[in-house]
Amino acid sequence: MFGEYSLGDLGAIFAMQGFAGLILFSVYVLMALGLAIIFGQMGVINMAHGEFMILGAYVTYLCSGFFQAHLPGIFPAYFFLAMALAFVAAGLLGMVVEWALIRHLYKRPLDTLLATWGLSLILQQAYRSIFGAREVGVELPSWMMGSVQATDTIEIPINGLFVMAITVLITLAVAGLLFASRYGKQVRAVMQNRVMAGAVGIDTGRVDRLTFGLGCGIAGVAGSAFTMIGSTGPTSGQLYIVDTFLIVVFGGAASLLGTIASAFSISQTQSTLEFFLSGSTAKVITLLAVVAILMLRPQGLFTLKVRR
Amino acid sequence: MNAAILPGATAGDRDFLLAVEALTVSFDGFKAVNDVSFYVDPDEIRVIIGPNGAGKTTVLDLICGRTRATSGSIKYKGTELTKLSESAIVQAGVGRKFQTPSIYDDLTVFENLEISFPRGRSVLGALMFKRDAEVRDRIHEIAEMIFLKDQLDRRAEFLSHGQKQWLEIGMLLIQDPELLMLDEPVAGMSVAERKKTAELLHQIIKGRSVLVIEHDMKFVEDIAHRVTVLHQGKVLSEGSMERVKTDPKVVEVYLGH
Amino acid sequence: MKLPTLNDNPFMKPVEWMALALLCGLIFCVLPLALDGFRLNLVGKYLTYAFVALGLVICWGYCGILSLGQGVFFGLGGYCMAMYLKLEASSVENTKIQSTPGIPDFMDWNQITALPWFWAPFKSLPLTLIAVVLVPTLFAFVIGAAMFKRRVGGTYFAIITQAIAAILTILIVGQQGYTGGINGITDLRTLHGWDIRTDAAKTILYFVNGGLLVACVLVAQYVKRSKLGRILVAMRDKEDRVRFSGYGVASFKIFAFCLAAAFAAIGGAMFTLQVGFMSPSFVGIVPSIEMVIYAAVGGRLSLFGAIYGTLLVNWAKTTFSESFPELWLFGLGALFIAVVLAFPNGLAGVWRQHVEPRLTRRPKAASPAALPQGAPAE
Amino acid sequence: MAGNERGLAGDLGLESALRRRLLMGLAAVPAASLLPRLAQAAGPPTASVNTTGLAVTDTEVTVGILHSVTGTMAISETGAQQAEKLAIEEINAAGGVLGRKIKVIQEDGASDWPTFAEKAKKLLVNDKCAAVMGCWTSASRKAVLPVFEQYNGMLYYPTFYEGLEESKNVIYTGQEATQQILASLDWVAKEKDAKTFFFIGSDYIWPRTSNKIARKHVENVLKGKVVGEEYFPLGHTQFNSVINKIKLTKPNVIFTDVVGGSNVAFYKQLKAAGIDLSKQVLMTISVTEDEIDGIGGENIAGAYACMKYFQSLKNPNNEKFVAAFKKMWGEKTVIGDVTQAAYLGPYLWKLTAEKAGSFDVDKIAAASAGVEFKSAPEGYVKIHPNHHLWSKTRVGKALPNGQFEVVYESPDLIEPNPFPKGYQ
Repeated sequence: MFGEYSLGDLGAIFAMQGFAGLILFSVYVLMALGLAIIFGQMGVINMAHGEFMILGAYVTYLCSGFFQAHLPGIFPAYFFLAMALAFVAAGLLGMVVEWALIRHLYKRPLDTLLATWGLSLILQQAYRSIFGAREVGVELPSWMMGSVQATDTIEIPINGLFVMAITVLITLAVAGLLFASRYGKQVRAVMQNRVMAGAVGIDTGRVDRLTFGLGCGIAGVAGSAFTMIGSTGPTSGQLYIVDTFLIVVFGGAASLLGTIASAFSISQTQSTLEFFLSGSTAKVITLLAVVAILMLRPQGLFTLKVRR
Repeated sequence: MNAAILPGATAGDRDFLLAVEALTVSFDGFKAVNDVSFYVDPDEIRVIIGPNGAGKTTVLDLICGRTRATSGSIKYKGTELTKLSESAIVQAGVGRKFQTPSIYDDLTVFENLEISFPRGRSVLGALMFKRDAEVRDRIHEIAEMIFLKDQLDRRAEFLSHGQKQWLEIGMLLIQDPELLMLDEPVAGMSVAERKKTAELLHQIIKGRSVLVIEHDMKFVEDIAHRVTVLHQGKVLSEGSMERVKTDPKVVEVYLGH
Repeated sequence: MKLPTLNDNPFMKPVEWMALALLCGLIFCVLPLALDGFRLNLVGKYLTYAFVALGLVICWGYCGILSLGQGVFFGLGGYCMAMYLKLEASSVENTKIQSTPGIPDFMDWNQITALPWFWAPFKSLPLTLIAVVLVPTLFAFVIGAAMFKRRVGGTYFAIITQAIAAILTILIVGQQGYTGGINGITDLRTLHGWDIRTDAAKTILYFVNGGLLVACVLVAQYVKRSKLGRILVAMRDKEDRVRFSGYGVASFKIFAFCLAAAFAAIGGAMFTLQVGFMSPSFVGIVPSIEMVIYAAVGGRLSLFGAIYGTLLVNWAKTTFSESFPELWLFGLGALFIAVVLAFPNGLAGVWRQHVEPRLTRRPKAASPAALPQGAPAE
Repeated sequence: MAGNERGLAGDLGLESALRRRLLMGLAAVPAASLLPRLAQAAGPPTASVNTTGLAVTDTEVTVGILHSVTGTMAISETGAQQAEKLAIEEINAAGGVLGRKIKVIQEDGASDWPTFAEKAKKLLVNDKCAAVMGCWTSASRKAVLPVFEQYNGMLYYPTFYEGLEESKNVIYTGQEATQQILASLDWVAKEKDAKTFFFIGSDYIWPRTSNKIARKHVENVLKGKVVGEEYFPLGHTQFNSVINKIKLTKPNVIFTDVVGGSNVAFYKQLKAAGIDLSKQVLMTISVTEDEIDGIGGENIAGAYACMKYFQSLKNPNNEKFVAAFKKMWGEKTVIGDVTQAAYLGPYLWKLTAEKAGSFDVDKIAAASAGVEFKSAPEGYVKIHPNHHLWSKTRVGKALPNGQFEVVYESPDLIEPNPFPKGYQ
């Protein structure tokens, strides 16, 4: 199939294809990171994760409208503020949800699944009532659109670079928070032994609430970042949920590194397959491969062998 | 080395009911059980003692197939157990009681015992299983033995801790295993219950071998034929209670304080 | 009055016989008399979901396996039936305007010139009826064997079954030449020459559906009161204990999962017959999770509850969506949350806690000696 | 700005029951004021216009509207039902049909195909609607078609679709695939000297059928070449790989029929990847003014769309229609191809009923062929004996403000041909 193209062309295409895979990878990591914290660390299946992402996207949409109308001068930079607001909004909603719903269900993971699914329906309808059934477009500052001409034939989309940069930053921040801070130690202590952690004076309720809020907040940022490449509608969130869960499970639920590795392998597989096959087929094959591997190796890619 | 201290171990594996040889398991490099060998005779009561973390429970886990050995062999009546599934090991005649009482809270005492009745263990068998006179008689017999005769209709959830332990022992008895493994059967029991349990154990060991993990030395002295001491995953000492008690190594790590 | 007595293990307790009689009365007398043909057909459609809910009671309620992919089995059963009906509707005469007459219209549109091999068996009604149950059950067996033998359960199982539902949907939609794509298999007309579109046929199908449902209830009841049913409960409680009582735990889980799949498949086939088409929108995640809520509302441990739960949720859905379509999603969402937080045992739990004691109080008043039931003996 | 959308959603949303009552109320007011004139005009007696037991009284005739108000398709179906309500209101204000006011019963298909079938049956069997305006997706139409045929109802279906269907009980007011596609392909081949095409579509029957017809036309008639054909699941949001393929194959024309939310992702990523639509020709058959709302005009400016209708059409009919639509539904609303086609439904039905002198479905079905609607916003349309419409095809160029500039209009009405020979 490549007979007709020059070697230079092919090289450029493969470079760009690799880059496309990296963008997909960033997207997956952003989606999965919040879930990995909530599911991996807390054991809660949050089916409303997609809706938290969409909340972030809507916050960005509102910001873009506000800045265009009232503060056009700093419009080029509004996106950063929008992301921060998305984090806060989704995080706060997450904490409310944890307090009202999740904390009653820690011992019943399957029930969190049903309850959060109900929550996702409510949120979807709320978005529809507030923002309308139509998809909304977010106006981006012009510097974010377009591409960098790397060579004659290789063009790198700026929004892709931006998403990747954000992914790296957030991943580092999360890793720092979980593995280097006092809060991170508390989180890990609570996850390993709730009773003991409580006994040594950690406010486990607060840690739970913050952790859930953090996961949701990251989802909000992811949603905000997605407005650059995707669409925002009341039901957009549902599209992501299966992919996201598979990434987390495939990575081995408790491991942050695993989530990243899993996002990387899935995104590269999918983007490579997409290039050789049609989009639908690539998706089916990728998902099937993941499910098949999970059937053979249920613990996922990265897990510690532990004494049961 | 082990063979030397075992009287009568001359005719090879077949005379032992259970032969554990060079058993090792490691979790991420940590050897929880390290080159452990011991042999259990038919009708013998063997007690395994040792400080916390010595690998006692892991040894039982290995024998009943809950944990897979990294290396070594476990032969039960000449059959290699390390390759068998848990249910096959049970069906071969090995019964196991867990450290915390492991019974079915949502079922009645009767139903708890019935499930352990060794018939209808396949899917089809369970579907076709009939609660006939044989089953009922056997359950009544066992219930009598484990002091729960008038509790048969109660949901197991509402039993006292000691009763739950007995129920689990009863669930093993009804399987009629040749090798019975008990993990701390008297832990958390009142003195009276403890006495009753010892009585129960004496009664049920007839015609079978028993492998017990226990911390209560008085209880151990009371029942043990022989004792194996584990320390840091290895066999530290083995022999009669008298002999083990005087073994300086054992005194140092375990009994001395 | 001592319940349950250990010496007898009756097929059904008197209360359950009563519930069965009530259900039969409702399905076979009250509803057909009270509703017009259109509404009755709707109830028939709801009852096909009740098959799925029934399976979930066994598989989720009793065995503790939550499958979020029951739509897969419902869909496979429905598709098997639809393939037969479609072939019958695609006789050479009916399709003579096509470039290849005698094959389903959507194949013709996709330049397929010969019937694909896996469609061939569906020319025969007996083979179809076998396939309706066998194909989904085998599929469930493969999934179950792969997962349960490796001790995958709980949340992982839920997520993986959900992924399977997603994959199958994309696959069906993508292979439209073989499956009818997103439109599904439509325009089904006759079953072995019998026109299923007439009002009389719909009424007959409603009764057949009801009969099959009652049959499935009886099968489920048999399983539930057999030793196998108690093993399922025991496994949900202490899986290791069951394993070390000499049972192959995986096989029991596979059995429960396959049974649920078979029920769902029968429901799917009846759905196709009554509604007249099958489409991938029943295979996906959303319907699969909705089906779980039917069982949850009815009571995940109650066979009869599951059926009433299905009827109630769907009735509410139809009523709400006729007058307040937007409120419906809020209502459904709230229902999920309420059922989890406040009524984990659903309608059946409410019945047992609040209604049954009142019903039994009367005889108690007559004979004060009777013991209150269900009270723990402590 | 969001407030306006909120109002719109409110109309469809929370108060739809209320709105229905309001609409009926609205219908009632002019009815009273027009009563003397009606009495003079005196519609024919009910017994003569309704011999099959439809819901027709001396003063009223019932019509159903069946679209998704909830679920994923609510996004698309909003415009269609707005247009239908507008047309019905106008018809009522002008005296109704055969001297009778149109009473509307609206049902929600909830984006769920069996629900569509269920509600269609309700509208026909319980409500005895004389006609139903409704459906959007092919799947929903396929689901209701047997119902309409069995209970002998009349459906006016507004969406451009894949063809391969013809029914006595359906009037297709949108274009079938050949009408929409062929003329525009000819145009792009001639004007842009296009030889190579790259097809991208959502993975379901309409894009696949449309692309099949387009491919045959490109290969057999235009003697060009299709250098790629790709399908993505509905809702897909990652198009970077296919964009790379486009870069590799360098087609003269990107021909797309991606639908729904995927469009937003597709055009944003296309732009970000440096594909400049003012240089690269892109022809879409799936993006109307409605979709541009979500995509953002600046992301798609320069692309070509082929449709039979654009909001910017310059003719008196359309100017009147656009003004009336905005008056009823708000200044910010946009009108796409399907919305206009939906507007035709009630009018075509009215004209047909008047031609037939009856509401009976059989008579309407028989009288439909040849019915002309001269004041359609898109211009003159006529019903073909195969129940599709004769209509023109136009090519529009997307502008940054979200509107299209019409750059080409077929000289004649194009004959609908749902079973095109040589394209199957």
